[in-house]
Amino acid sequence: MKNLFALFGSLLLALGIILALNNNTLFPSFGEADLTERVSGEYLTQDEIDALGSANIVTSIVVGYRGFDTLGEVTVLFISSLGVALLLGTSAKQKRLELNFKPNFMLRVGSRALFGFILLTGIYIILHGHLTPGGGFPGGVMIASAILLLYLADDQFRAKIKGFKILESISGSLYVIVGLLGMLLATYFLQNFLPVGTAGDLLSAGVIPVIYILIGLKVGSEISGIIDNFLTEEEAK
Amino acid sequence: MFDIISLVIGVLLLVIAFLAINSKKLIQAVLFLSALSMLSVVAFVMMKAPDVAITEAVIGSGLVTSLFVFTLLSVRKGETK
Amino acid sequence: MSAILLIAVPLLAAFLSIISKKIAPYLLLLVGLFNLVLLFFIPEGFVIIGGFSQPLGINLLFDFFAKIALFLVNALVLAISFLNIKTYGKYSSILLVALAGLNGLLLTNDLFNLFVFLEIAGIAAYLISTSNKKPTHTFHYLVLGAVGSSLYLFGLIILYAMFGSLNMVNLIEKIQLSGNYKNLILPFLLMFIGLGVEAKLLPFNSWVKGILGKSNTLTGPIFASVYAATIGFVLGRLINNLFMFEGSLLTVIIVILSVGILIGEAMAFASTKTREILLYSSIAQASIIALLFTNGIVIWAVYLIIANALSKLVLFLVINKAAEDTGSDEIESLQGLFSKNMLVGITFTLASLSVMGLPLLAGFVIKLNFLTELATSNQIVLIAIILISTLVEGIYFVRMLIKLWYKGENEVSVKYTLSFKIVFVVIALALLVFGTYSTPLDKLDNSVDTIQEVVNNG
Amino acid sequence: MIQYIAIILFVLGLYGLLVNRNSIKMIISLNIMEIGLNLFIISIGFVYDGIAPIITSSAGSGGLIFVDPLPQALVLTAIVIGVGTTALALAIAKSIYVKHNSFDLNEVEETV
Repeated sequence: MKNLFALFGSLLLALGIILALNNNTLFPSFGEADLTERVSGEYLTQDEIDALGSANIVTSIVVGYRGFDTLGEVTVLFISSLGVALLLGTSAKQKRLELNFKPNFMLRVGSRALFGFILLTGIYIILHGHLTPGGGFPGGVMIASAILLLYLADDQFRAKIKGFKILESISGSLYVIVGLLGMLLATYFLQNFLPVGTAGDLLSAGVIPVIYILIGLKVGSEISGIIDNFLTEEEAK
Repeated sequence: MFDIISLVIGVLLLVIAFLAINSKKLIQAVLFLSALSMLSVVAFVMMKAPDVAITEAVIGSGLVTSLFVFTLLSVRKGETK
Repeated sequence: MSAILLIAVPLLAAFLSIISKKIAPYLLLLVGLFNLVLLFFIPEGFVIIGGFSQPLGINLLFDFFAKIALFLVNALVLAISFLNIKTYGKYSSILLVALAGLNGLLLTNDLFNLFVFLEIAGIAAYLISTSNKKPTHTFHYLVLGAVGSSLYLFGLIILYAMFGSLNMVNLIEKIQLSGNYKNLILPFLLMFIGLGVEAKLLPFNSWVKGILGKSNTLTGPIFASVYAATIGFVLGRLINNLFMFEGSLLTVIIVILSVGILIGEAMAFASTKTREILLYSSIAQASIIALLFTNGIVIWAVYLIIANALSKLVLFLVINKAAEDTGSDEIESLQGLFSKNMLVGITFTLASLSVMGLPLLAGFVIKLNFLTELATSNQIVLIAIILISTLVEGIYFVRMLIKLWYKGENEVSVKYTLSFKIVFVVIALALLVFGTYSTPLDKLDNSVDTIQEVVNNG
Repeated sequence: MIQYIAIILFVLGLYGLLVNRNSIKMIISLNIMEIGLNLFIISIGFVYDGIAPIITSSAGSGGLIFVDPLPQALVLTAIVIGVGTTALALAIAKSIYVKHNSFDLNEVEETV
């Protein structure tokens, strides 16, 4: 009864929001957004595309115009992986979580083979982030999921977490340092200081691919760390 | 055409969301969440957002689901002991 | 020197600090000191990031308002981390990220960037609260925080759909041109409620009891003074420049805030635990601050934030240290706490009297001034509410102080180290000095300008 | 259409938070809320007949209608932040389980 009441109330809230948005004269109705009245209209002009040199406009916004957000986003992942390690990895002695099934030989070898392919796909997605959909975040998670595959296929496997920590730390620091370099070599924090090239080439968009590679490495190592923390447990006493 | 597909996907989204919230077993709820995320990927593709679709497919329905499952797995083991 | 370093340097230090756990605490102190020194050398104005002009890219706004706030927050974080460096060393990396997030919140001029920093500061806060060792309360806090930031994001997206910009200054110009306030009620309400979670305002502040009621010498001061002050400043900036509540929305907000004040004071009055008294009092104070901002009394709200942050720092440190040593925070079991620690007792008394607003202390000057400003704008009801709350505050604080000063049957022995005492004395002196000699405060009054003026001056 | 569905999804997430006291279910509700919000953000940038904001030919962007790229960038950020929150919430839920041997917050609060 209480649940039904809550459901009814929530749906009423949704109705209220929808009605408020419908009566809102300034709110564009679905599918009729006018880009010329928004900032994004300017992102799509030829001058701006040439200035950044990235064929994927979403990438040029994520890493270029709103690169500072992305730095914050990386920080969110960083701190949550830090927190997961703090909460789940309290004691020094950690062992693998036992799986309910015993992986056989074929599974082990097959997953090793697949590991390479997934890793390559991840790297491809990161490198082509400024040309095609994708980029550092999905690419980094793909790399991490390749490592996850190894974890699932082999119940003895444990990645070298210390190495991940160092990789995470270095790539994160390099991101900030790239930003500071922009301040030194150009004028502003995170400003592009490399030649831009023409939009559409692999070697274009200046500093954007560099940042995406750093993000990919950082996200990959952070997510791997989180996965490791979830798949290990304290040594039974 | 767009409207018909969006109607079908929309209804499916709502039904699955409702099932995910109200299902009794936790593992079922997690799987419904994964399906919901996958359906939202279709919606993202329809609304011409390939970047978001890739990210949501990899992160939302892949990584998050596995994290949920791992949490449940580690706990199941404790129950049997 | 650019204000961006205030965010970039703590982040860099945080990324580096995970390699070696031993250097992390020292990095934290170093960065805190660096930020404080740096603040003297930064020129005021807009800080461009990535070389993109005003509405295209993200930029920061370093004005006088932000300067005061940054000084306060960085100094407080430095003091708190200095006091807790031995016991809570493993939280140093998280504190570094929290520092970056808080500085970002105070500096940013972009609504979505504000959301990102809100999440950074929020996640850091959830993690800091795990040092209470009460995971259920942390979980409760996390859920409420996530809902709050989602609501905030919802509101800002509606604003973006309406005006096509996320830049605060640009958005204010466009909103002023549009002129129709009715359209803005929904997004503003969503954003206000969303921020209200962190700001301890009424609908979603149930987390406060769990987190602050079980706090320790790290979480107590961090939440009650650092986070409260930061969110107060952010809320003030948004209320004053962006929201500009009008009509029926204004009435709703004022009623919510007044109810928040009264409930907070009533709960504090009814409680017998020292920490709960303090936390309910800080809920009431947060509502008073938001109320002042909605009435356009910016400068005295800023002073109230500062005075409140300083006195709450002392109060929570004293009580949490005592609670840690004795294992209880009931007033009864802490009876006679100050009979051995005269110095601590005097500073505690001064801080709590300043919160109440007694003459000779900073709290009095502030309260007197904002009450006169409210009187000039004929807000009789609000004056009555604040006076009632002052009265209730007076009763429960005096009741608590008497118990804490007079010896009970049980011997209470709590040792405060020298570093604690130094911080206490400095803050108590500051409260006394600004209470008796308030001319510099009046002078500053004129130099705090809002974004409004930046917009108008182009 | 999808816009309304997105708002209802967001509210369904809130409903889930209200009626569920199981920590895992609450995290699932949070995720449903996030998905709804993300769909809403993308939907405000959609333009009928628009194409994805990626320049494929060397001719550039002249004469083509694109959908709004900015909301897409915002959603990318929001998704990653959501994962961070979810991972942390799951870790906290697990530590609640380790401490109290239950995911149900009602049971946990009784035993405290």
